[in-house]
Parts: sequence; structure tokens; C-alpha cells
Amino acid sequence: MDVRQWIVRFSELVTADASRLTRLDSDIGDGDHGTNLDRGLRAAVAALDSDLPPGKVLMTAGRTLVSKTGGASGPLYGTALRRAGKAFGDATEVDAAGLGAALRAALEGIKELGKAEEGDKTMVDALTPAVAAYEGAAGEGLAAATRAALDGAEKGAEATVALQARKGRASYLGPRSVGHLDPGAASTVLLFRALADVAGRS
Amino acid sequence: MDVRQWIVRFSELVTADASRLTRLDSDIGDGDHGTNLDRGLRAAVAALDSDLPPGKVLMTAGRTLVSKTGGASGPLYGTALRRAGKAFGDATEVDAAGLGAALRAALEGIKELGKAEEGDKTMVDALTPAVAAYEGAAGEGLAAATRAALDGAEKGAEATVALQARKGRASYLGPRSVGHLDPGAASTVLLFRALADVAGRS
Amino acid sequence: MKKLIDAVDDVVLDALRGMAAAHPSLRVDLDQRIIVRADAPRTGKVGLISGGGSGHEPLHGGFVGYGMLDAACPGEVFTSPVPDQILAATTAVSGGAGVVHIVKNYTGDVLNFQMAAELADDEDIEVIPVVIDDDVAVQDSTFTAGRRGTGATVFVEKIAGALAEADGAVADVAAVATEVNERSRSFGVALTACTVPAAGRPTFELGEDEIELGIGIHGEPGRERTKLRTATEIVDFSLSAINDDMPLSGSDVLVMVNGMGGTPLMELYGAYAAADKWLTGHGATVSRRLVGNYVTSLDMAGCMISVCRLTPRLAELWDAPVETPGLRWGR
Amino acid sequence: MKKLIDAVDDVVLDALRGMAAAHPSLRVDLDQRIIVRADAPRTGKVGLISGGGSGHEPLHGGFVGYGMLDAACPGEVFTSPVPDQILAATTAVSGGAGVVHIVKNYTGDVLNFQMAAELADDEDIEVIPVVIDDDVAVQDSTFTAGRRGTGATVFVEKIAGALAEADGAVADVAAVATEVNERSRSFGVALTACTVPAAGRPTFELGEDEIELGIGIHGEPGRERTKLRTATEIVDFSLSAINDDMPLSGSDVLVMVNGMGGTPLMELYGAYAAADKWLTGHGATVSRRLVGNYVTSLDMAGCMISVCRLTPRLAELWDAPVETPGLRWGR
Ligand SMILES: Nc1ncnc2c1ncn2[C@@H]1O[C@H](COP(=O)(O)OP(=O)(O)O)[C@@H](O)[C@H]1O
Ligand SMILES: Nc1ncnc2c1ncn2[C@@H]1O[C@H](COP(=O)(O)OP(=O)(O)O)[C@@H](O)[C@H]1O
Ligand SMILES: [Mg+2]
Ligand SMILES: [Mg+2]
Ligand SMILES: [Mg+2]
Ligand SMILES: [Mg+2]
Repeated sequence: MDVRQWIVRFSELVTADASRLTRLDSDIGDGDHGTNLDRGLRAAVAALDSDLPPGKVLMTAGRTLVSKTGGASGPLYGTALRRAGKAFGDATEVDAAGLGAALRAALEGIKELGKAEEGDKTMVDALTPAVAAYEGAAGEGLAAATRAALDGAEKGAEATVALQARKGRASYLGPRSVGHLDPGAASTVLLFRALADVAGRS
Repeated sequence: MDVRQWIVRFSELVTADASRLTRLDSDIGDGDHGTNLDRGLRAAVAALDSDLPPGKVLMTAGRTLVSKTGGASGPLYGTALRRAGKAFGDATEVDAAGLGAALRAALEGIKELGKAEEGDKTMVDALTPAVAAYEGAAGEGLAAATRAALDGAEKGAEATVALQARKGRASYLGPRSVGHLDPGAASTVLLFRALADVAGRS
Repeated sequence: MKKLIDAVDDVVLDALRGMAAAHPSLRVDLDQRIIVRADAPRTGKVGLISGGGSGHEPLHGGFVGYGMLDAACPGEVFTSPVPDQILAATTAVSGGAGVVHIVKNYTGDVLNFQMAAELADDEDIEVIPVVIDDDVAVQDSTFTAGRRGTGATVFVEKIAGALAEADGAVADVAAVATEVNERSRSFGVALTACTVPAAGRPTFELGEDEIELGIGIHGEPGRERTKLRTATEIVDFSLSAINDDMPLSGSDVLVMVNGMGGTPLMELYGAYAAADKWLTGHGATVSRRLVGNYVTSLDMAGCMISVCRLTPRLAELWDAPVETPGLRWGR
Repeated sequence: MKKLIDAVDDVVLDALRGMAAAHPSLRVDLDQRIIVRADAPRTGKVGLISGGGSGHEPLHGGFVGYGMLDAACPGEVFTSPVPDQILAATTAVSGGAGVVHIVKNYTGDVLNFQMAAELADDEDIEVIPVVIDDDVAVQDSTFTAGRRGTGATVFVEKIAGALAEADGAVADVAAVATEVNERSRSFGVALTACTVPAAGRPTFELGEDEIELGIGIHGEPGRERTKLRTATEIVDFSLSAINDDMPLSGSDVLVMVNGMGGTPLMELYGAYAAADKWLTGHGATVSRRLVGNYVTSLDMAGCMISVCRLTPRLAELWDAPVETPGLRWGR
């Protein structure tokens, strides 16, 4: 699997869905999540060098996300990708176990930086079940594991609708945040859709 | 005829029609003609003393309009009433000839102050035919003459629709002022309706 | 209509109450409805007053203070003040050296100030009126009420105020006010109409992709309705209209990119960037500028550009210290 | 959506171009997207910087200058700046005496400033962050991201700026910033939503007779939607919320009646009248105030009230000369 294609595909999906993400963020945030992520990912894609090993690709993408995105999602997704990159170390190939470790590192990075727990109505709520599902299916190979992860992300994101936010801007709304899909959880679904798409190809 | 009743009736009619006058003024002016005149006339009515001779009543009403109305219409209507009052001099009764002279003086006062001619799309366009019609019917007595004057004012006002404004705020619109009734001409119709109402009663 | 007000009939009075409470350097007379410098009258100083309808804040009340106006008389929203009020302001600032009335050219303003000047004359106060008519969107011909007074009023009040503060004679203060007016031009564009509280609905209807070119400051529609244009196109159109009327090439100019009340400062700075580029590209030197809401039209979105061709003396008077709620520097 | 812009993607850059052209006393770096005092860095002076999403003008760029900020780093509209940008500002103002970061409490701002501080540390620049969280509309609990930073940011930037200008040490500048934040509270109300250029539609829908209580400055809805109220009711509600959290009786206060961008100054003065009355009636002494648009939310209509309980020292620092595009007195 080519992790560069993962980032490219994530960027494509975010571009296609930017206005939906922004709309979700208008409902319970400040209406910029789609724009932010689209800007950051385009920059990340432009910064990618095709000849780098997977770890370096993800670290570069992460650094660029941090530099270009802004908002909460920039440092969070950026840190996630950098941590994932670090987890790959100098590996030249992406196998199911390596990717699993990288995803776990990404989740931990986000939790460490943002201090959000599951149930706080953030991207963590999509990421956590996605990583768990991946790990559960890792034995079945990359394609199956990433499909399971996508499934987990979707379910996790959907479950944020019923939650009251306790982190990020949506928390300011108190009980009024209930009934809305968290925009960051929605974009995390796209991250895993991109992963499943690319892993499915190879 | 009691000129105090004329002012009271004018005030009532303007109150009832204030939002229409303001709307007309929104179309080609600044949207305050009804509010202005309503404010000024309420003050004028409050300032009237019932035991004064007609000349004094009109002069007081005129002075109050000048003090309380603001805008273009305040000084113009105020001056008109003051001039009409002056024309009555010390007369204690209002007869057809006396009223005719007063109306003529009012018209001249407005033209002198505002420098508008007939056809400039102002209150002058309603006032001029009204006064002329009054003078033509003065021989038939107060009731008939004031009815003729109202008729003249209405026709004159209606004719402003087709005109391009050359005085007042509507002139700023150039050709775009065509197709709208002049708000000041519309309020002049109310002045003459009030007059006909009151003269018809006695 | 949603407004941050108590009652439509009280908006002007409530704003005056706020001015009174917020600015100890001003004396606000709620009965007379005038805003006066607390230290007025100063014997021997020419009094400078202005006034007009409310809804243009900070104009005029926000420009009362050291180095600018001595008093302002705010009328009802978009309605000229009444003669008694103007007379009260005139009397309050008269220090025996005469009073200059800065009057924006609208029939109502001109008539009411004229009547006030006659009343002041009865009290032996010398009044010189200066009529501001800077708006190039209106043809100055015998077929109109003449050009409107708009943005340049700020330039006139600041510069004439500086000369009055420096003990200029009444004729000189009036002359410099006239000079600034003659050397200034404005052009305004609306993206939305405004809503007069008492009327309760927008003064005109504009489509989602339409703008009005050549608007005044009273919510009246402009000369022409057109499709939405970019900020740069709007600025270029406005400056071209000004330049056609008063060539700017070779001049040292003071320029104001003025918000009409509802346009964010961020956008006004974008417009200023375009204005600076246009002016520089057309041979003018921009040495002084204002960017912000100075002569507004309630909550209207849009902007007005005003340009004054400076002389060294006008530039010096512009730079002189001023201390008012709306304009302050040098002290 | 109608805005006075060229292209939605360029609004921030175009505004920076305008700032650069309009204010020779500022150095605007369009690549780094930072606004810096032309005379920075001054050796031995503590650098004071702030930043955040754009759309709140004049905050923060309009508060760069003598006696206030040394630099500002504006992000995209309502989006925190990025670490590189904050680092560039930090480096540009570092005079060897340390740099204080004024950070409004939003996850994005906090994270990006934190990353920038780590980068600055690599370059041996001492950075002390001060997080502003004055908004009483938000519960400060472990179940939220904490209170938002809103209007009090102006108080902090002015007062900390005065101390930095007077060569206060970095720990003292940070301490006074913290003190001002702790002594300040804000509450905001929206009459309309605002429209983010890139989104092209209002951030929320509000009926003709509805308002939002407890809004932030990013176009997000508030704590509660309610029926339209009078200005006095809105002001009283806001001040009660502040007073419940930080009792004001017996205090000498600085108060700001801040417009959100789309509310006319005339209305803000009316609201100020109500605020002054409420505060005086509840035992506070209002000795200093700001009325106008200082911390805006694009074209949102509404207002935010901020109150700071002054001490003699804070009052003195507030009164010290300041010369920025958005706040100026004493020079
Ligand atoms: N502390 C946090 N931990 C994890 N995720 C968070 C946290 N705060 C916010 N987020 C995520 O970030 C998303 C918002 O991102 P974005 O709109 O780009 O940034 P901002 O809130 O600064 O405008 C939220 O929907 C949420 O999923
Ligand atoms: N120079 C003038 N002579 C006569 N009537 C005029 C003149 N200028 C304006 N008017 C009248 O005044 C009316 C507007 O009055 P009003 O709206 O109260 O004042 P303003 O124009 O100051 O807002 C116009 O419709 C017109 O009939
Ligand atoms: Mg957001
Ligand atoms: Mg009118
Ligand atoms: Mg008017
Ligand atoms: Mg944001």
C-alpha cells in the first residue's frame, strides 16, 4: 500500500465533502472545518515527495498539516500523522501490523494533545472504534482490516450525534450540541474511507 | 369654519396615513416623511389654544411645525401655515375670500422658501392646482371651494407620478424618480382633505 | 426588524444618554438635543457646529471635542435638526467671535440651518454657513437640489476645527471649510439597504446579486442598480467617478474608505488596498487616510470613498491634534 | 452572500495589503502573514504578541503599535493562526527580554500557540503564554473546553502593552495580563448570525423575532435562543450574568460595550446608557469605558459587554498613551 496515495485520496474526499464538513461545523462550531482541512491537505499533498519511505511521507504530511491548516484540527490531524509516521520508523513497506501500530500511535497522539476522551464528541469518537476494529481484523489482511476500520469510524461518528460535546467549540453549546454530527468525526470517516479505498486497490 | 379643527383633522389624517407617506418616501427619498409630519402635527395640535383667532392659530401651528418637524417638510409646511395665518391678519371669521388669500399666501411661501416650480415633483405640484381650483370655485362658498381644492390637489399629486424630480431628495435619483408619487404631494392632498372635511361640516 | 433598541421613538434620545454617560468631556443637553464641548464657549474662539439627521454616527456628535466641532445637533434618524435646536447649539458655543455652521446639502438641512441662522442673527451672533456638497453621484445642475453632502464632511469638520482651535477668524474658518469642500469628492456604493427604526423595513429591496451605485447616506437608492462586483471593481468605479469630476493625478491626497455601518473592517481594508493601488497608479500620492466607519447609514453594507486634494496648509491642519470620541490623535 | 471582497480565498491577504498601505507605522509581512510594529524589535523590551482567526477586526492587527501589541498573527477567517506564523511574529519582536503570547482560549488557538512556543524555545526565546478566558456564557468545568477568550482581550492587550512599553519584565507583563484576565468578564448577544466568506451562508438561522444569548465571537450560536428583547433587557441580562460570576458592587470598573460588527454605533450608545445605569445602580463606579466595534464577528449584529474591575495600577496602565490603528490616545 502506498501511504502517499492515502493522503492524496483523503485530500480528494475532503475537497468533495468540504462544504458538508463546513456545514456540520456551522451547526455546532464556527463553520470552517471543511475549508481548514481542505487547505491543509492540499498543501500536504503538494509537499509530498513520491520517493520517500512511508514513515517520512506521513511525517511530512503531518508537519505540513500543522503548518498550513490552523484551527484545532490542524495540530490534531497533523500530530496524528506525524506520530503514525514515527511509528513506521524506517520501514519501506506497509503491512497490516505496521499500519495497525501507526493508527494506534495516531490515536494516542490526538488524545495526548487534545485531552479528549471517548464520549467527548470529537474525532476521537470515530478514531477509537476505527482503530479497535482495525486491530480486531488485522489478521485478515490490509484490505479487510481497513474496511473494518472504516466501518468502525462510521459507527463511531454516527454515535456522536447523540452526545453532548465536552471538548472543542461545540462544548460551548452545552446541551444544544446534542443532535448534531461532530464535524471532526465526520472527517475522520473520510480518513478511513481513503485508507480503505487505497488499501483495497493494492 | 374653525381652522383649529383643520389642523386637528390634518393631524388625524396624517397619523392614519403615516406609514403610507413614509413608504412613498422610502421609494424615492429617505423614508421619514410620514414620521416627520406626524410628529410635527401632533406637536402643533398640542400647542393650539382654542380661544385664538384663526390667524394666530395658523401662525402657532406653523411655528410649531418648524420647531418640531425637521426635514424639508417641516420648514415648508410650517412657513406655509405661518404665511396663511399672516394673511388672515386679525380676522375673527373665516370666509371663502379670506381662506383663498391665505391659501395663495401659503403657496407663495413654500415656493419662495423651497424655490420649487410646478413640475419639479414636490408638494408645489399638488398645492398649485388646489389653490387655483379653490380660487375658481370661491364664489360658490367654502364647502364647494374646498371640495374643488381637494380635487385639484388629488389630480396634481397624481400627476407627479410621471414627473422626474428636480427638487428635494428624489432629484438625486434622476430618471429613477419617475413612476413614483411624491410623498409631499401626497401629504398635501391630506391637507386639503382635512380642509374639505372641516369646511363641509360647518 | 431586529435592532438593539428599547423603542423606535427613543433611539436618538437613548443614544444621547449613552454619549452623555460615556464622555465626560462632552456636555449633552437631552432637552435641547445638543452635544457640546464641556469647555464651550471659549471667549474669542470661533464656534464650529454641525448637525443633521441621526444614523450617521460617529458623525456628527462623535466629532465634538478639542480641535474639531464645538457642538453637534442630531435630528431624528435621517431627519435634519430643527431650528430651535441649531440655535441652542449656536448660542452654547458662541464665544463672541462668530459661529460657522457646517451644513450638508439637503433641502431640509439647508432650510432648518437657514432659519436657525436668522434666529441667531436676532441674538447678534454672526453665523456663516458652509454647505458641503461633495457627492459626485449627483449631477450639480439646476435640475437637482445640487450635490449631496457626504463623506467630505469629516474632512471639513477636522480641518476647519483645527483652524478654529488655533484661533482663526470666523471668515478664515469658513473659508478653509469651503476650500476643503471644493477640493473634496465622494462616491458611495451599497451592498444592502438600511432599516430606519421607525419605518421597520429596509429602505429598498436589493437582490442577492445586486448592488446600488452612487448612493447617499440616507438609505436612498443610488443612481443605478447593477450586478454584484468585486471590491476592486467597486473601488475603481468609485475613484473613476471622482477622478472624472476632479482629476487627481499629481495631487497629494487624503483618502477615506468609509464603511456605511454594516461592512466589516476587514473588508474595508481590502477595499483600501484597491483604492491605494488605483490612486498610486493614476499619479496621485496618498499621504493621509482613514479606513473605518465614519459617516454611516445605520446598518447599510457598502462603502463610500472620499478624496481631498491637500495643500501643505490643509495637510498641516489635518495633522493638528484632535480629541473627540470618533477621531483622536496628538493628545 | 454579498461582501465587499474580490475572492473568498483572498480576504485575509487583501485586508493585510490594506493594512500595509494604510499604516506606515506597521510592517506587514504578506508571506508570513504577520503585522509588526515598524520599530520592532526593541532591544531589552518584552515582546507582546497576539493572534487568532481573522474576522474580529480591529482585534488583533489594529492593536499593534506603541503601548499595545508588538505583533499580531491573523489566521484565516475564524481559524487560529498556524505555528510557523506565530513563530515568525515571536522572532520579529524578540528583543532579548522574552515574549508574551496573548492567547484566546480556544482549542485551536491554544494548540497552535503551544506548538509555536515549543519552536521558539528551540531558538532560545523565552515565551510566556497567557490564556484569556473571560466569557461567562460558558461554564468553566471539566466538561467544556473552558471559557472562551472574548472582549477582555482588548483590556489585556492594552494594559500588558503599557507595562511592556514601560520596560516591565517578562514575568511582570505576563502577570499583569493574567491579572486583567482574572478581573474581567464578558457576555455577548447576537441579533443576527454572521456569514463566513468561504461558507457563503449565515452560520446559523435566526427568526425575525429571535436572538441568541451567550454567543462567542466566531458566529457560533449561543447558550440559548430567546425572543427579541429590548436593549435594556439585553444589557441587564448580560450584566447580571457577569455580576453573578464576579460581583461588581463597590468596584471601580472599566466597561466596554462592543459591537459585533453589524450594529450601528447609535444603538451601541443606547446600550451603553443602559449599561451605565445598571452598573451605577448596582454599586459599581464606571470610571473608564469603550463604546464601539473592537472585537467583532464579521457582520454579526449584536453586542458584547465586557467589564474589568480596575485597581489603581491597572487604571494607570489603561490610561497610558497608546497609538494603534484601533485605539489611540495620549499621542
Ligand atoms: N480537544 C480536542 N480533541 C480532539 N478533537 C478535537 C478537540 N477539539 C476539537 N476537536 C475536533 O476538531 C473539530 C473542529 O475542527 P476545526 O473546525 O477545523 O477547528 P476549530 O474548532 O478550531 O474551528 C471538532 O469537530 C472535533 O472533532
Ligand atoms: N425645494 C422644495 N420645495 C418644495 N417642496 C419640497 C422641496 N424639497 C422637498 N420638498 C417636499 O418635501 C417632501 C419630503 O419631505 P420629508 O421627507 O419630510 O423631508 P426630507 O426630504 O428632508 O426627508 C418631498 O416629497 C417634497 O414634496
Ligand atoms: Mg471550526
Ligand atoms: Mg424624507
Ligand atoms: Mg429626512
Ligand atoms: Mg475555527
